[in-house]
Amino acid sequence: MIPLSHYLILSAILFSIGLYGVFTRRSAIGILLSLEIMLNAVNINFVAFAKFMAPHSLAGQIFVIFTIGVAAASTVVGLAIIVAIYHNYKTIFVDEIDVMKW
Amino acid sequence: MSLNFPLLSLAVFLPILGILVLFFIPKNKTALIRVTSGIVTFITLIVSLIIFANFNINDPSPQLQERLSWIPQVNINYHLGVDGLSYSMVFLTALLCFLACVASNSIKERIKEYYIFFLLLEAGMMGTFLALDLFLFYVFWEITLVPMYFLIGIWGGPRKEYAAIKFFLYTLAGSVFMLLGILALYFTSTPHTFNILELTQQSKFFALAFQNIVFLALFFGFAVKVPVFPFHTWLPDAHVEAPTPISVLLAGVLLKMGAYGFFRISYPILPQAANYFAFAIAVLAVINIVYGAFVAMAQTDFKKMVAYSSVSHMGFVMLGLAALSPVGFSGAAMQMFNHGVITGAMFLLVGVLYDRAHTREMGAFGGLRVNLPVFSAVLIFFSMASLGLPGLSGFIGEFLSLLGGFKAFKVITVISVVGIVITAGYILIMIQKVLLGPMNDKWKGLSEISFRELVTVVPLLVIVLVLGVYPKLALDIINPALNLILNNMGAVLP
Amino acid sequence: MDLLLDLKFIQPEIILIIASILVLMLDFMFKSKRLLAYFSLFSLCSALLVLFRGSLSAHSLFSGMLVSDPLALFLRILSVFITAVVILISIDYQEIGPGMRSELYSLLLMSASAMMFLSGANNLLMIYLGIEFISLISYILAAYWKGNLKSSEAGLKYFLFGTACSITMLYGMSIIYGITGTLDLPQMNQALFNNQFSPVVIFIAILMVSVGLAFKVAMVPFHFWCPDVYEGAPTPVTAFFSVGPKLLGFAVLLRFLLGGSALFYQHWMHLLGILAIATMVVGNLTALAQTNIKRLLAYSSIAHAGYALIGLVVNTTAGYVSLFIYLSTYIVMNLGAFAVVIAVSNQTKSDEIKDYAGLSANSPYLAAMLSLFLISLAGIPPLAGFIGKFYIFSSALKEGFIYLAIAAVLNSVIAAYYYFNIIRVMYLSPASSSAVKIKPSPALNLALVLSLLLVLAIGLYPKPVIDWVSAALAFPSP
Amino acid sequence: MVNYAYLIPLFPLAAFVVNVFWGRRLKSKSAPVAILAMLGSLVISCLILKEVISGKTLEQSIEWFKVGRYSFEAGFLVDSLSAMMLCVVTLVGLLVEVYSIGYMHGDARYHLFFAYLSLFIFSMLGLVLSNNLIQTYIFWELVGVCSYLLISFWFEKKSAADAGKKAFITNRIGDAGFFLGLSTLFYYLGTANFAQISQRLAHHPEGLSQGVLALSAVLIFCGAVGKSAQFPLHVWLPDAMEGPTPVSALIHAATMVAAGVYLVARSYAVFAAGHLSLEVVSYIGIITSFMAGSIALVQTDIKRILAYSTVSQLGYMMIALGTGGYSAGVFHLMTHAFFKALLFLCAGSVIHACGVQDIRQMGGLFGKMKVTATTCLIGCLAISGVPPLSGFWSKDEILVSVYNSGNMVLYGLTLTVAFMTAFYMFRLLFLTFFGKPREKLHIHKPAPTMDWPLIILAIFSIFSGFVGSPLMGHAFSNFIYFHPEHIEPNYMVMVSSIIVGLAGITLAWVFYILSPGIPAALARNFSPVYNLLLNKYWIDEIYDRFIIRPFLRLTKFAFSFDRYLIDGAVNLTGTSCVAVSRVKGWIDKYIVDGLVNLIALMVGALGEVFRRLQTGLIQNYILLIFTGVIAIVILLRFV
Repeated sequence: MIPLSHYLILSAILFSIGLYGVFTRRSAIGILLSLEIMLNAVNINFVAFAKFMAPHSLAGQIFVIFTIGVAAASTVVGLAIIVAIYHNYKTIFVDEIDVMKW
Repeated sequence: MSLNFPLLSLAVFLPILGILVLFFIPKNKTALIRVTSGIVTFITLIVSLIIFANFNINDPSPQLQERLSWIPQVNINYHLGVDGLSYSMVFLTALLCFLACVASNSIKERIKEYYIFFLLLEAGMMGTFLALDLFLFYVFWEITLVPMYFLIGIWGGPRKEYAAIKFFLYTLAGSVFMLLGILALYFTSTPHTFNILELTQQSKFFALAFQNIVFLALFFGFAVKVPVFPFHTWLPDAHVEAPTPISVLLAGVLLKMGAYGFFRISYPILPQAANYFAFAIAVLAVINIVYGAFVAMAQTDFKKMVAYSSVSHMGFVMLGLAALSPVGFSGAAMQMFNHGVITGAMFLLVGVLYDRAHTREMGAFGGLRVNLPVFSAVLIFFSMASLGLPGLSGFIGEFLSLLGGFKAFKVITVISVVGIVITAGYILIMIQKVLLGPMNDKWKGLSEISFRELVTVVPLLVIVLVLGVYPKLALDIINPALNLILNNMGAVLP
Repeated sequence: MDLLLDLKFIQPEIILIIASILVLMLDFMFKSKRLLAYFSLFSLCSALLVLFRGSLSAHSLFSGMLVSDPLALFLRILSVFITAVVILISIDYQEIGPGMRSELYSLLLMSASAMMFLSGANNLLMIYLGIEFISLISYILAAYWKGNLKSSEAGLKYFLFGTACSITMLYGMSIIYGITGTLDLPQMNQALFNNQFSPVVIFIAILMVSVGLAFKVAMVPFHFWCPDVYEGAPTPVTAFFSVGPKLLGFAVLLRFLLGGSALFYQHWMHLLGILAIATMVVGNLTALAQTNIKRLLAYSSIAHAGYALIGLVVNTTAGYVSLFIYLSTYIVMNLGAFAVVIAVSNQTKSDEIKDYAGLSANSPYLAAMLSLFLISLAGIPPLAGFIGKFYIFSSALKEGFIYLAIAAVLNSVIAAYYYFNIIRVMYLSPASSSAVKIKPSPALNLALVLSLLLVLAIGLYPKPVIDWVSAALAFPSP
Repeated sequence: MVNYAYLIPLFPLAAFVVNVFWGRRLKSKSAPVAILAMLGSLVISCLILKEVISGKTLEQSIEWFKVGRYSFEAGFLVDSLSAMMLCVVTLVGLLVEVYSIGYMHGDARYHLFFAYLSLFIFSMLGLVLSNNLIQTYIFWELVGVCSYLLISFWFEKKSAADAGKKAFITNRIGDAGFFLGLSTLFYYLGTANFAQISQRLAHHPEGLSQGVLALSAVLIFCGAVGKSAQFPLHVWLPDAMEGPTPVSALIHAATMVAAGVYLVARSYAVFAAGHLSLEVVSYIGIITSFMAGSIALVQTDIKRILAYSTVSQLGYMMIALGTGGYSAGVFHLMTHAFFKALLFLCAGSVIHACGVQDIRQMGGLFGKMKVTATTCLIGCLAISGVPPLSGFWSKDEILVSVYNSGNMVLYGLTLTVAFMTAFYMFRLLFLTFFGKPREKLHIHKPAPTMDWPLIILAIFSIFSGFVGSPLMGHAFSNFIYFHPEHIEPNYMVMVSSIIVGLAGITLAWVFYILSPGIPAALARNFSPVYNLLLNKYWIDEIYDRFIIRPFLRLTKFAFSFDRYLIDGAVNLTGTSCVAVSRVKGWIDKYIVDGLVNLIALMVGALGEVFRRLQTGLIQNYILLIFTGVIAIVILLRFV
């Protein structure tokens, strides 16, 4: 059986990859995708913990289902905003979106 | 009037009532606005006299107390009371407010706003002197800040904005520490209370270290207001830039709030700390006296000179306070009152001159005594009072403060006597530059002081003379309260 | 537990959700978009009425997902109040076209219900859902101003930060779940107490959860989004952001720290204290240099979060009471200030402070009201802001956090400077030639007068508010 | 009658009030008002003197106010000393007021002049009558103010205004000392009452050392130094001659300046008890006396000569008091009051008549103003100590007292001063009234109201000395004394005094009548000395250079200190807050972004380095958040 630590390491790696993506992507959509990767890291965590630490309750799994649902909603909102940005700026590169600087 | 009538609240809230009335007067009916405000301040003055009629001179504790639960969760009460010390201040406030209101005729723009702020200021000052609850005291204390900011900022001189915000922030910075001090007192008392009288009773239970810290916190708040060196630099700016009636109130009443705070709060509640810091305060006092006089000497602007002279004169109050003796206390209290009257009058007179000549440079005048004999006589009179001429009230305060100070701190008092000499110097230089010497043809057309202006200074003149000759009048009212404070302190003093 | 009985407890939320959907539908029927606003207000009022009938005793609902306790009731009432005032001030906000109004009202109603759900959240899942609910609506609201560069930029920024922060929070939650095996806050508290894990791991987990909440209250160093979003969003929405999510952020932070990890709290209260000071200092110092009133209020709201945090740091019931008294007063006066900003920008189309010059001459009452709100924000008696500050300072001093108290009072002096700077411009600077007389619309006036009366009433007679807040916190959550 | 002593000062006070408020309407009638009041005071004073001579004294006081356990009293003390002073003050005051009718005729502020004079008389009488030091101090200051007002009466003249100011401030310096002295006494003795002070001192109170007593005595003496124009505070008196001449006669010769002497006499118990304090008095006295006398030798302004003479004579009185000659000093005070007032009024008549003050411009006026010249001669004889005029007797007593003190240097100097006095007074007399007119001056005769006071004062100058002479059995010193003293006439001293007096007169006659070339030759040959004297020892210049100007510079410095350092610090706090705010903005813009880029760069070291440079704003913020988290974690490890 695969031990818990493997799941957790996988999750941490995913989280880091996502974070790296958040930092390095120029495109807003790229950042969005990176965020989704991070979210999946969380999901893996939850499911793994649910399996290993609290096998009696379904709370972890349920949480993941909710997370997936919310992630979908939030992606929708995010994409909508990105569309609006594209309308206004004609770009989705976040480094070019800085009307309000100090 | 029956004793149950809330007279003190009336004195505080009459001006507020006046503000409400003013709200309903259209702003172009300036005459009506002026008259209304005048009437309100006058009635307040009358009320202050009625308070005196119901006041028992022989009772040293606060009288006519009114007490209502306000914020019961933290034991805050709306608690007013008047004793001899606060009565002297209340009367001073009512009187100067009325006179300043009369003198406000020189204000020509945004009249409605002016009087609204003016009356708010009066209410705040009244409340500060009457409050017996620290929270209430703080509230009134802060209330005075805001109207003063506007009064200086809108109707002031060329650097009004700078002066106004400086005054405001400076005083606020001081008073927030005061708030912390008040809170510390609250949490240390058992049961927790903001009541000044109860805290006074508990003073013996406060440890010295605690007292010292709280004393310092309160000191910041009060010292800025007094002002004690080195917290005085807001004063010249604020006094000079403020319009005449406001300078009068600033110098006449607001400065006294600081000294009153020492009397009412710091000293009775923190007697050991007061004793501990007595020497330091005396040192600051003497710096105030001498240094203030020095700087006043260097001034060429009449109003600025009077402003710095306030620094010097308030030093005597601090010296008397530091003396921790009946003589010193009486001196300080008298000096508070007298400085209010005399400096108030001085500012009024500077205003009279400024309204005519539109300059305050002393060097620009000269020989005014020829065609303004009455003005000159009055100015010389108040100048003499200001330099502490015996027979006029200014002397009594300085004399008693010095006498009290001398008992406690020899060397320091000796140095502060130097201040008296310098005071004579700058006052006489001022008289000479403005009134004496060859007449400056430029001012040939200057008109004599008008009746209305005379009305504003004559009551002060009478007070200065009467109290100078017969100070018992005031001392008999003030002293019982001071003795009570000292007696309460005496229980814990070495 | 009877589901129907539980539903009864969330009646107001249900009312608002239904109303939000109805608003969207009614948009097609009503020509005058005003009616939509009235409808929204009506629904809010009815929700409020239901709330007032609610019981004060504590109940656990939906298998412990939600809790109905006095604190929740208090927060729900405040949420409804905030939303109502925001709708009032947005009715005549002219930058939002008639075609977009129904969405605005609908979103606001939804966020009201989201806040209300969050008020009673007693489970990590519920906290997550509530925060996401509010966040998603907030992202939309921020980016809502169609065709406005700043608005969509604000939306994007808000969205990206928000999502990053909530994922961080989620990661923390997952670790906590792993450690404790539960999502329920009271059980979690117990489990954390009895666990054998390294405290470092627990700290990191709690910290990561706190990041998401700190983001909501705009605590330093999680405040960067705040000024941009405040400036970019439509002003009524800014007003909403400055109070609504912040209030709930604090509430959840309180529930999480108090109910979920109280036992670890003492280890890092000084850290929180330092963050509170940093929040005040950064907020105030940055606000000093602002020339745009919305941005200024944004930074000042960061600073106010710093003051409020003190109530959390001291970690006593008195501290929480002071926290919520502070937030209540802050909500009232800040909404009032934004109402004036809207009134002015309706006429002048500007949020620059310099365009407030001479306001006192043209519209004395508006200037006077803004002055009162600002003076109250500066914490000068006898206005509501002072009562809040007084409570915060006193709770800090009472528990011996002298350094916090001193930092707070010094900061309040700095704050006074920039608030009075606005007053200076209004009263002391001469009016520009193009200045016009500003007449706020009736709805705006209503909001203004309401806020003003509350500011005055709380300042002059704070007893009822204090009673109310104390009652709300009288029972710790079950 | 003594019970009514308090009425004496009230008359002039009433006159003051009337003249101030209704003076303008009264116009020339303001003089009679003042004079009438004065007359009332004089009458009562004389009646009181009579009763006091018959052995009655009285002290009455009421409580003025009470603070703590100290009661401050207001009262009057009528004893021989004050009764004598009352009469002198009222008499001279009356005569001067009468004289002023003519002298001030036509002045624009005629009524004010009389008002001020009345106020002065009131204060002076109050000073004389007061029974305690505090009250004395109060009236002490009041006379100072009156003096100020009267010196700068013609305030349009800058010199007059300056002189008034100088007088006031110089006096104030002395008064500060006086105040400290009285505070010390009050502190140690718990009372300011003269009688009680003497009483308590007699019982050698504990904790009051000789040193402290001496200190307080010297401090009180500071007040006297200021008021009586003793070295080093004598500089104001010559300048005070800018005032109208009657004022100089009354205030700056006869009464106010003698108040210092009176004060020392009044508080003599303190001086007597304090170690060495009397020595201080006598040394200051002799320095002043010698210095002023020598300066007077070469002055040419008629009033200034008299002024220096006054300073010198006051020094004389101080010497007397300092060497234990209590009654001698007081006696000289009285006689001096008469003849110096006389001399001043004469000078006033001369100035009034010819309009100049420089005696070199005068000459040969004898024929034109006989009354003035004759009375002036009497005054000069009196002051020079020619028997049997009053000055002789009083001076003689002083010399005896100095002689008896055994200090022969002091005695020699005192005699020298007597010699100089005779010389410069007759120099003045000869140059003014004798010889040939040196310049054409238009003389108008003085009015009779100006002559009569001269005559009366002349009579007093001649005869008032007898009361203290051995001829009348030293009646004066039996009347006014500190310790009952028995004075033996010392004929050696008497003869030496007559000799120096006559020598001085003769020398003056030689120099200024017989061979007028000598003085100029002397001045040439001893020009350093001459210049020293002519420039009054450069004391004014020294004060100006070393005290006044540095002081003014100090005030300027204090102001700059206030403005730039203290206020600067305050403003710096304010501006630095704003500056920090700006800097923070700048840092956020450039450094934080830079830092973020740097961090991103390091992150990017894992992969594509170049992409990092394009990191956008939003990511910066997120990165900062995570950096924050990491920072907090690190912090936590250490908390």
